[in-house]
Amino acid sequence: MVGVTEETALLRWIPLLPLLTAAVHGVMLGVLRRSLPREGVIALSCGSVILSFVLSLVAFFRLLGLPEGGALVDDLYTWIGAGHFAAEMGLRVDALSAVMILVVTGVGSLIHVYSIGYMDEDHREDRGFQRFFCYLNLFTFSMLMLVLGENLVVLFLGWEGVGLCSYLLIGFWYADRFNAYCGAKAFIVNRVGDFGFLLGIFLLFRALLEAGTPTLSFAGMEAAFGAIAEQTVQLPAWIPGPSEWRLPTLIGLCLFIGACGKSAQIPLYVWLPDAMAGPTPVSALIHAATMVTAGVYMVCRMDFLYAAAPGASATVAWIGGATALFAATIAIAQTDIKKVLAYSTVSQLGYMFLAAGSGAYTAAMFHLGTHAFFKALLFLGSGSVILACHHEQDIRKMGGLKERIPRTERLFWIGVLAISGIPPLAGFFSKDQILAAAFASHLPGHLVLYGMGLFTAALTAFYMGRLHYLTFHGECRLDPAQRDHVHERGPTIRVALYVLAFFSATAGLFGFPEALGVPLGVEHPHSLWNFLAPVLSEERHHLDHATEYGMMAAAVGIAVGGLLLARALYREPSDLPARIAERAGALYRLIRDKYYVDEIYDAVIVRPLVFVSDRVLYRQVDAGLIDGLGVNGTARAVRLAAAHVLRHAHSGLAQGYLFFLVVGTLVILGYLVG
Amino acid sequence: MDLEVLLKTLFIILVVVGAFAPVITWVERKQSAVMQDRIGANRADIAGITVLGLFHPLADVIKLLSKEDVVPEGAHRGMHLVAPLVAAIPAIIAFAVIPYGSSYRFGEDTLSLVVADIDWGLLYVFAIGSIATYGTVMAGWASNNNWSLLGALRASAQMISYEVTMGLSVVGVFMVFQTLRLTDMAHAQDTTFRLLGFLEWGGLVESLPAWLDWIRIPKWGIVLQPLGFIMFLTASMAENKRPPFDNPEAESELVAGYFTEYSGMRFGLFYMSEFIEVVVIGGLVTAIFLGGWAIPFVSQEAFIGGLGGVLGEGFATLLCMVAHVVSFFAKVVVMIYVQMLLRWTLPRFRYDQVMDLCWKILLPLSLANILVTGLVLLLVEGGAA
Amino acid sequence: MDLAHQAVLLSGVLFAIGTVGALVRRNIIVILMSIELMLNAVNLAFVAFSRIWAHVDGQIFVLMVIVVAAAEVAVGLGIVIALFRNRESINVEDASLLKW
Amino acid sequence: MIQVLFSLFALLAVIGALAMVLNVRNTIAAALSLVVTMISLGGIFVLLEAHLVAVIQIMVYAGAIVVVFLFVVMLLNLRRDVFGPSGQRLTKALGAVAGVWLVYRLLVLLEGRLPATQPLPDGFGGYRDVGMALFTDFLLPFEVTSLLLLAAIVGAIVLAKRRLD
Repeated sequence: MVGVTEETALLRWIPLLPLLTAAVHGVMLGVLRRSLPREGVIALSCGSVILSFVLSLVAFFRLLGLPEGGALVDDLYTWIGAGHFAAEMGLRVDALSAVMILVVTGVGSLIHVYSIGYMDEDHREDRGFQRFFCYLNLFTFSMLMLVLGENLVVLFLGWEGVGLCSYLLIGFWYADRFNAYCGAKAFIVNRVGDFGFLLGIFLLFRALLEAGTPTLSFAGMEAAFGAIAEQTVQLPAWIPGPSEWRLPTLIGLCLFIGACGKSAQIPLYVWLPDAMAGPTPVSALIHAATMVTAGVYMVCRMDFLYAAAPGASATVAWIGGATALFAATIAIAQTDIKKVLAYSTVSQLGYMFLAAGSGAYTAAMFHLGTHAFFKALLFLGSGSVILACHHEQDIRKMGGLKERIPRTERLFWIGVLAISGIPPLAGFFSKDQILAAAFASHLPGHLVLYGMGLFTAALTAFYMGRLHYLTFHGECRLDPAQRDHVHERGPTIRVALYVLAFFSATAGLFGFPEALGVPLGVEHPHSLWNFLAPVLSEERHHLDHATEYGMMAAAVGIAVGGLLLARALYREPSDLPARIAERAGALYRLIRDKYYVDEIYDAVIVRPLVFVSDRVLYRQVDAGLIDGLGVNGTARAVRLAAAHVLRHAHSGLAQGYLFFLVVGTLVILGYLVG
Repeated sequence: MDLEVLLKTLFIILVVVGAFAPVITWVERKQSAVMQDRIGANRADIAGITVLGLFHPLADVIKLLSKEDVVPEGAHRGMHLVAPLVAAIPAIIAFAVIPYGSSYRFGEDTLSLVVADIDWGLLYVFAIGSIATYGTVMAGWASNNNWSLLGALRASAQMISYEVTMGLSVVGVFMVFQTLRLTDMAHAQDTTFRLLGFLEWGGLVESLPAWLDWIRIPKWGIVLQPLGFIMFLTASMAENKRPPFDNPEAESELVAGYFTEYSGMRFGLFYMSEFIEVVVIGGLVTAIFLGGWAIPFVSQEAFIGGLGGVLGEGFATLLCMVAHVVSFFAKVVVMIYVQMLLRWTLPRFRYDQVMDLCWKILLPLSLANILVTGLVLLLVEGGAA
Repeated sequence: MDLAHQAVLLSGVLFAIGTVGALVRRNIIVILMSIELMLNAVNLAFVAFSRIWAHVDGQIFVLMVIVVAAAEVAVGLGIVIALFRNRESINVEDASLLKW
Repeated sequence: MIQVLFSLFALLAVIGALAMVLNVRNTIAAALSLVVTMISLGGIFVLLEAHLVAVIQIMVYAGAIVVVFLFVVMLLNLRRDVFGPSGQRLTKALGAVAGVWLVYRLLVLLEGRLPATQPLPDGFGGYRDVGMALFTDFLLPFEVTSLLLLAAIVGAIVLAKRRLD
């Protein structure tokens, strides 16, 4: 992150606008207890987000204007200052965060627009419409803080903010207890991750402090990191595992725990599928496009650290790869349209971490961007399907919607192709580069990783195909009552879909690979690379074009294969899938029930925890010790004292009090006079 | 020096207590007679000579002196005896600061016709006036009598209330004349100003034609503070508990109010103190609003300068002094007459009306008056004032 | 011993008298009056010191004290009237009940 | 001359105060003896060159505050102050002791510790001088006290009003 920086007050407005609108809504709802008219809400919220998108564009172009590796900065004030520690409330836009804010505000504003149509029913119910947009704006603000923060603390602020908003939005329809429960689950699981994240920050700061450069700003850290890159730390004995650790590795791992929480990686992915309880736009924005990619962003942001910590990088890559495969397998057998998408999100995130772990940060960011587009497209498409079927989400009950909602079907299909990696759609390029990176990286067992990635690609194509065919083809399995009311929804919904579809189709061109570009006579076609390269400390793998062609061919072939298989199985209604499931038996049940992970967690972690905190912490410590002895005990003691001693002083005779007053005065006077 | 003060004091007491008060009692009767179409006081005669009943005051004095001085049963004797003095004395000593003439140079030493020329003279008057309350209160309480008590209650409440408005109503005058010293006020009023000067100040005309300069009016308080004048007169009359503000001694309700139980010379003292206060009010109003001793259009310098050439400095000054004293007391007489007029014209207010007048009308008005005066002073910056 | 110093002593004496009055009398009105006396003593002290230092601030404080005294009397006597209305008495010991 | 006047006023003040405290028969008389104290204090203020304060003292204390006291006593028609000093011997004795001791300490404290009196600037203590200070350096306290007065007025009305409706 070397290079010229330009001071500008422009940046502060990008996050501020959504915050302000959120505040307005908050005041209206919380204080005045009355809601704006629907149009007002729309104007405020969508307006603010779109405006900050425009501002982001401005910032982006101003950044292009700067020489390579430049950055726009906006220091507002010192947020926290304590001793050596000082956290500036500062914003910074360099290439990396520029990409992020464009994605966040761009997709964000699209989804805001979409929500107008989607949340239409809610605006008459307890001011839900405004409440929804309030949360949504708050989320946009937090996310922007996350990506704009010029130091880890501001990033953490946004990190927590998005967690909160995701909690609020998952449980948006809190009337249904299950939704509230899902929100709580997401929140708690994230807390686990955040704990690790905090530990990482603390470790890092401590090390830097001892190195004499107490700072948490990314620029400063990168500059000062060399000093501590080779240090080792001694863990206390009671912690299992080796006690001697390389500092960067340890920090990297801690931070990665946080990333696991946010970005739903093994072992902390369990909240994301349940997060589908929230409204579909939320799933699209928070749980596909932006928030869950925060972990990836963070890893790329701390690239200097991970570059210095091969152990950590390897872990990242392996966990990413494992997650990708694992989630993909689960996705095969899901029947809830949003659940399928959720698991596919998890697995795509796995891809990103695989890339980041194998040092291909550009590829990770690239896939992050493309994924944002097509996954948002898919979610919004599914949302439009769900609306059309009156909140029916079970794909077994759908089918044959092609005739009834053709536009949605077509757009959805684009999304499917894109995610399956069919050229020339976006997914192909990004996924291909990830695979290439995995293939070419020097990680232990990188070929295995490559294989996993490839296989995952096949699975992806398959379950996406399955999803599409089950939903839109075959004859309709909706009950006759609903069947006739299935129809497309309003323009606001469609607009968002069109735009997203366009980008899902074309976004790949930003990362046009050398191997294809050079023959076409384009020098350095990979524009994203050119853009990010000065920011990211990434060494480029060099594969000869032949291998690249081969890999591309393999990827495309396997994707097509997956789609064809899905087509064969699910296009026309047949009992084939059922029989296969029959045959697979235990395995099928295993993946259908998501490897019983939730149940295992429940048994191993949740129940003991609940037991301890209820029986011991609550009933004994809190109720018994603190409340009983501490609070009530004190009160009782005071009461006794008052009843038997102070009562006599409290005679009610004004002159008695006056007397004490005078005596006191005399005592003081006597003391003064001596 | 001390002798001078003594002489001045004597002069005042003689004029006010010896001359004015008795005459006023006569005037009051006569005027009521005139206004009620009666012949009025004309019986008292010495060897058949009744000079318009001018002997009646004398008769009154003799009667009051010769009457028995009763202290009723169960009364608080000491207080009952002291009360009339407490009522009467402040009324007299209030005159100490009122200038009945300018200060004149006779050769080396100067003679200024005021007993005590103190810087905060007006405040002194108010302080004294506030003490006057006690006379009535003591009287009402001491004479063990419910009418007296009620009278005292009313009197105390009424006097406290009007104290406030009285003070506020003259603040405007302070602001205009920039002083609390009554002699300075009188001096400040010893000039005139061009009636149409405001045109010039307002920039309506470049400069007035010379002949218009002759249209001048004396720069008196009543001209600069008309509202203040009205309010001050009203408040001070209410302070004096005379009709139409005589609720504390409302005959129809409380027999004679706080001095029901008084007789003889003590009653006379109350009676006197009222009339003395009438004179005091006249003097105050004159000093504050009517230019004091000033003779309209003829300032002291003009007077002495004009006659000095002919009659010689000293004699001219003497003449001027006499003229000033005369003009002062003439104005006082006018003010007394005005009070009499009101006293016999207006019916008695109801008690609540009295209070409303004080708190709901006079107080806001006086505050507004202060505000407006301040604004004007800011605008003009002493131009017209 | 010059005037101002005597005045300070006098203020001490008056203050003490006021204190004793407020302590020993039971008539609420008299107690209030004693408090007024104490305030007056304080005023005297202020004036005396303002004389000693030849500085006018003390007199400003006196004015403030007078305002406070006026307010205190207004409220205090209001309370007295309310009390008398309820208790038919102005004996401070009849007001020793801590709740109504 | 001034010394004589001062002694006279001081004597009057002390006598008035004592009379006020010791008069257990007649509240009105007590109030009136308080007035004596007030007025003589006013006189002392004049001797101490605090003219404005002196006048205000007399106008407000003697002219308003004590009158209000009298007003209330008469309103409640307390003919006789039926009860003497506090029945609690202890309080009484201690109070007296405290008072005496307080005076004693003060005398000890002040004895010869007071700084010498400064020479006066002319116009000291006049309404111009005090007013200038009051409306420039002390403007904020002045405004605040006005608020205090307002609050007191409202409070008094609320307390004394029979029914609030």
